[in-house]
Amino acid sequence: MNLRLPSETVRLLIPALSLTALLAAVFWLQPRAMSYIGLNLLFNLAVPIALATIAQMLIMAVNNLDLSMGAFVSFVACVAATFLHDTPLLGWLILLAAIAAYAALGVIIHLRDLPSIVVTLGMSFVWTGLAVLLLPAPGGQAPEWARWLMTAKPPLVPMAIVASILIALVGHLIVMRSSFGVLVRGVGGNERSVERAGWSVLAARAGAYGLAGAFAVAAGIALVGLTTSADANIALRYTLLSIAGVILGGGEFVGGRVSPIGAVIGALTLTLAGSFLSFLRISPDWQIGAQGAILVIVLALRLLLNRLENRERRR
Amino acid sequence: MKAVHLLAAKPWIWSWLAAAVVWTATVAVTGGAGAFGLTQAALTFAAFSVIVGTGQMFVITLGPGNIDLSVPATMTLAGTVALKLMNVDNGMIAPGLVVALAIGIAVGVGNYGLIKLLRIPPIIATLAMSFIVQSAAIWTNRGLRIKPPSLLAEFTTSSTFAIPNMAIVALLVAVIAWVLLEKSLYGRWILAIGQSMAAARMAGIPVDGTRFATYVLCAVLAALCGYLLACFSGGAALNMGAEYLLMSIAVVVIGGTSVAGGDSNVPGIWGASLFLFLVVSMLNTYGLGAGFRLIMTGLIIIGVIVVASGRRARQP
Amino acid sequence: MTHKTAPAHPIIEVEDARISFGAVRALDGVSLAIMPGECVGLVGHNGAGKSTIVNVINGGLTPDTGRVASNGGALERYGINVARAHGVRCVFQELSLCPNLTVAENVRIMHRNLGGAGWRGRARRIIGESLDRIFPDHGIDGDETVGTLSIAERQMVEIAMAFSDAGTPPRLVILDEPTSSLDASLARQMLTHVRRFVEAGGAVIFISHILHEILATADRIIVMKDGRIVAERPAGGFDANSLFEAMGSVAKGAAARRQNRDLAAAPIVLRQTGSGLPFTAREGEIVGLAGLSGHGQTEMLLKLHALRSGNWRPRRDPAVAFVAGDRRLNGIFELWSILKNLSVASLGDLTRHGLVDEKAEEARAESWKARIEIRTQSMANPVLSLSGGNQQKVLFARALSTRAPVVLMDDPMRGVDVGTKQEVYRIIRSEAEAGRTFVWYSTEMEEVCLCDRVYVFREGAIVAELDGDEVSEKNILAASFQGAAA
Amino acid sequence: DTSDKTIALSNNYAGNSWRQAMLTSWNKVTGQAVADGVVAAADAFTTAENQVTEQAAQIQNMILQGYDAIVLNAASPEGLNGAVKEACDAGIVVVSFDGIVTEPCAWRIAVDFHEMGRSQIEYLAGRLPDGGNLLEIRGLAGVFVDDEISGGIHAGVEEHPQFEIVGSVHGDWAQDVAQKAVAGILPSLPKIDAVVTQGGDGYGAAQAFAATDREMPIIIMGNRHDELTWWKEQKDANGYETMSVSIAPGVSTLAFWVAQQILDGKEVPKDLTVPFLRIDQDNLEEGLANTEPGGVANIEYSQEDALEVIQAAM
Ligand SMILES: Nc1ncnc2c1ncn2[C@@H]1O[C@H](COP(=O)(O)OP(=O)(O)OP(=O)(O)O)[C@@H](O)[C@H]1O
Ligand SMILES: Nc1ncnc2c1ncn2[C@@H]1O[C@H](COP(=O)(O)OP(=O)(O)OP(=O)(O)O)[C@@H](O)[C@H]1O
Ligand SMILES: [Mg+2]
Ligand SMILES: [Mg+2]
Repeated sequence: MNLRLPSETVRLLIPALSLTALLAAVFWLQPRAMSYIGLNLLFNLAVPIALATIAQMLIMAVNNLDLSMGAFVSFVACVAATFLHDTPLLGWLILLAAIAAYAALGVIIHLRDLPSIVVTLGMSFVWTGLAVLLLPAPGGQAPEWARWLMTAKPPLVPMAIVASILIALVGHLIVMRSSFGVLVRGVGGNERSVERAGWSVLAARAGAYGLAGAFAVAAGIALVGLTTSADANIALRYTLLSIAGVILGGGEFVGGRVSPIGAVIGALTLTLAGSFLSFLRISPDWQIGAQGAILVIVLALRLLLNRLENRERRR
Repeated sequence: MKAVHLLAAKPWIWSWLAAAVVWTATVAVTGGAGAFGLTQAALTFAAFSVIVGTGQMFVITLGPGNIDLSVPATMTLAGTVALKLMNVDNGMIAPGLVVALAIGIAVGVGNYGLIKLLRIPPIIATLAMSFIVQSAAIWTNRGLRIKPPSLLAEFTTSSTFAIPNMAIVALLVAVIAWVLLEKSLYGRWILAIGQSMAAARMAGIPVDGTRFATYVLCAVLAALCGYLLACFSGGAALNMGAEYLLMSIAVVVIGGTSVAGGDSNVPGIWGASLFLFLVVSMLNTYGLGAGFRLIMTGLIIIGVIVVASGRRARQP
Repeated sequence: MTHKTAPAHPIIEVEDARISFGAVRALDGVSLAIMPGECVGLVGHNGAGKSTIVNVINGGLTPDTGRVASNGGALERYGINVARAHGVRCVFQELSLCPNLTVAENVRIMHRNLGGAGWRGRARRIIGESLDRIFPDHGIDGDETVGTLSIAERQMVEIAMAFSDAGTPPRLVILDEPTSSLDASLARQMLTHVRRFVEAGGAVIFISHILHEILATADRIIVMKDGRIVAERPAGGFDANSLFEAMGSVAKGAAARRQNRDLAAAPIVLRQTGSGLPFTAREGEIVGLAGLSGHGQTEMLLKLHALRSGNWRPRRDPAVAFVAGDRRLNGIFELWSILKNLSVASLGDLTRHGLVDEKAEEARAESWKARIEIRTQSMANPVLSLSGGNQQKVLFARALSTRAPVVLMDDPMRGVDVGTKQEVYRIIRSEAEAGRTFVWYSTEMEEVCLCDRVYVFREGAIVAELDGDEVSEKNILAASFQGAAA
Repeated sequence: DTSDKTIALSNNYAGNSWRQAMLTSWNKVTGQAVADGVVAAADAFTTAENQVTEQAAQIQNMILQGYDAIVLNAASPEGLNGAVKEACDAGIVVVSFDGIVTEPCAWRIAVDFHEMGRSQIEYLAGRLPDGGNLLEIRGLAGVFVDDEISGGIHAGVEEHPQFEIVGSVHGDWAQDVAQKAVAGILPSLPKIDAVVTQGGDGYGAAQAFAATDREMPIIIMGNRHDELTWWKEQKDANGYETMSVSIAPGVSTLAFWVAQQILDGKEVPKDLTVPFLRIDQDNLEEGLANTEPGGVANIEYSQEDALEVIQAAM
């Protein structure tokens, strides 16, 4: 009777169950996927998405939204495939500057109380523009070490799974366990009272943005490690994917309610949903629509479990 | 001090100012020669952004998280189906319009249905919906480009008293939107909901009905825009709405509507639409490459928003 | 709280502070000093400037002119962190925890110097100890998310947090209407702790509109009016009546329960069944909802409202109107003027062909402004320029201006000053006389005793119905605690 | 014998008439092939968005599903190399066409986009020996087809210095975007003698010019039905002359047959080329007649055509 799970755990339970259900369906449709290689093929492209989702989640934790995530990851991918490969030092400097630019964005948004949606919308043009300048046509080459990292074959568990768990763990430690994470989520929950406790909300927001930038940089590098080369539009989809991932993972747009583990699960779910569809062999006309349908189904599942959980709690 | 106050009270002023500056900078290149042509072109093309932007504005007014990402797909579906139905026959213009608007209504109903029944954030619900609608557009005519009826093509591309017909239609839409927002009961309701849904509910406002009507309105305006755009550009294409996704959001926010909801304004949409068209024209005119053009577009958007909004007086 | 030999210097001293918000002069030359070992009661009408002086003391607001000093030395660049370093803590009028964080994490936010490995455990311990000390049997766990706590529990956490010690011991705790969401027994526990804290050498500034609390707890009472201090005496120098007078409100005598009217013949306008006794309300009746706070009264009101208001279509004739207690959450529209806030619920009557008749709207707002004395120069001012109590009055006017035959009130007098309360009581009474029904949830016993009939709640259900002469503090308390024993 | 083999089409984009025509051709030709028992299956897959990452995932799924060959229209020439390599390692035949990949293990059926751009200037040099001002309409920035065609156009201008590109806009391969961009830049441009395009944007440009009082320049068309119709109208009315060039969407069927031949054990060189489909003043009527209303001029390939193409490359 007194089995009252902490709301944080419940928030995780739902996305985890959806992922499991989807995975079961995929295995049933395509038993070949149930292997080391199979799992890696299913999930390796989820790794950069998971990183981008964590980045988006950090921005959402401070009640902002980043519409430039995809453009920024594309830009990072272009830098990684050019400068980071040819002149690593310069490449790292550029990436550091990009992270600093993200932090600066947080500062501007806070100081002038700007709507983050608009600023990041503008930034998405800027990042795409820079990427087009770097790589007018697709090309470049991934740094050896990034390639190695993404294609490594650890024993027993495929790299994609290891990386996902690692990302979730690091995200959890930073966002849920550390003081900095508490501060960032506090800003999302009640900015005014955080300020009244004597914290610099400006610094917290800048920190959240900077950290998001760092995760997004990691996403770009991971992506290039997988694709071996880059183009200016390579990750434009990540903007919506990352938002959807956070939501699927139980996060919310406002109020600082986020979950890094959930976000990673959300990213994996989205990736898996795509595979599930292609295993279903739907007519090409409706393949795009089916992606919408699967999004709806997964969220409906979330609603259902939410309802059950609420009924449980009311008892 | 007083002037600053006046300006701050009217956030749309900035988008108009920016549009004027860019217009001047573009016209300056040719020594004033292209002024008329540029103005005409700007009015024509801004009209489409105004129509979709107005719908998006109503949705964004509903408060944080409210956004309609199905706008491009709705435009495409309405355009393709209407043109297929009309099949170059002038007698079918009215039925075509009715069908386009009906598609808008259907998409709006679907959008709010998903939001309400599944309780999912609008951004995800409308994204899912847009995939389905886009598939429907592909399925209905497989991307064939059917010409519009000649009367309609003529109407959409010509001018009355030197003002493009499209601009007149958009102006009409804007005036109706302004009356709705500023003077009507419905306008009060969406502004209230945008500030606090809970408070609106407690004040006896029919929250679901209002939100539902708003999502339908947005989709209907998108459908109308798709219908007109398809006729204007000589046929519907499957990717014709694509650029109106970011555009519809950008004109709303650059136009001074608060993305936090509950605070909107219609004139700003016109200013922002003109501005966004003129920026691209200006940068094209100055012969900048795509990269620079994108960067400049982005920086100008940020610049406008930085100038336009100061930090509100904070509560202690 | 280490007991020190009382130093002669005040903990905080404010000298001649002046603050204006635009045309409003919130503070007009206020000087006050808080000595260790005293509890200062601060009273005044809504908008008198109490919260403003509090914000000056805790460093959140810098006065336009004036000085802040501590321990005899003037403090340059006084700010939040300086104030906290001097042991100043504050419980604000509105709840100010982060609802998405756990109790322990909120402690981490409030105590900046708590960091380092293992802070979670320390935070849990600190808040646990403090809660145990102030509210024994609180039943709040340090790992619970604040959002899942009731308002009263959140208020308890905030109070406990202010009195907790994480490195810098609290020396001056400011309580700005802390009892407004606590029921009587919790309020008593808190006040007992205040006395303990003061006796041990700490200082407290205590703001409340519940005058007997102030009279019973404070050592010294400061009365503010229109941004100025108008009276300052030891608590013994005031009684309820003289305090009323000093505040500028004419003592109107304790509100007596109105004459029993026989309403048995009146038609029933509301009926609701739940897990306990059924709920009914008759035309012209004032029905009270009582019991310990957070036992389902608000939920009942929300349910009554939800079932009788159109969510999809507007109702031609509104069935119920609602007065919110938590005005930030479900009361005011922050971007709007006072005018629009007031008229929003009755717009249906002011509309022709779907368009709002703005002339009629203004006229109606002006009449209500006069009727319940909303303190503002113009109804076109933003609603946030009003003090908390005045915002609450606007919500009241909003509900009363509708044609709804039933008004639901969710502890609507939170933070309303005494004079205004009397005013509102009278209005309620005359409206009820005219046939309007009121369903009134209140945490103040005095208000509950004004009702014709009272339902007592316990654990989400109605456990008792008290009619006519049965309505008394004793019976209500008995009913509220009876359930616990059963 | 390939009757037990399965082939998949991985397509990165379906949002325009060209791609739709390509899918239709695929369905028509492979549907027949499956019915005839030439192959066991030939499924088409399209990604929701035109993105490398999505297509890479799609290819990985095809590997899991155990297809014997993947026919690929790639979102990027290099971005898919990782996934293509994995497919090759799994023993799958990969044939890329239109959007080709650089991974050496894959076959390529290439269109010389560079030449497609250059040939436009070549044609114009014949029409306008004295040269003139050009307006360039480009495609989607950052996509390699755009870069290739534009590169060809610029190379052509270098060869024929009497031409000058006085304005360049991005039309994103969409009629309405092209129309808008052209309308925006026109007021500030001098007289335009010709418009060079990337296909599909010619009609939009013509509309934009028609809205002004400028003289209609020579607009290179891109084989769309509406372009050809407009051209035909102009030709009949005032003898307007131009040319039209694009790649035939039916090239997907060529790729299908090539994949089938490889599965059959045939020795096929890694690099094949297909000519682009060009329509000139004299075969306009013919081209128009062969184009479905609202569609794109098209050629579908048979097994014999494929054998011929392979033979030619040997
Ligand atoms: N941020 C602000 N902007 C404008 N006016 C303000 C602001 N804060 C307070 N005021 C005004 O200053 C005056 C004092 O307000 P304050 O909140 O201190 O009153 P109070 O005594 O706490 O009243 P209550 O008992 O209702 O809480 C009021 O007239 C109020 O309207
Ligand atoms: N968005 C795109 N991304 C990648 N490649 C594209 C895109 N659009 C077109 N292409 C490629 O460009 C080439 C020419 O096709 P094009 O875009 O001109 O057709 P079209 O524009 O579809 O026709 P329409 O828009 O009139 O229906 C083809 O190789 C096609 O695959
Ligand atoms: Mg106050
Ligand atoms: Mg096109």
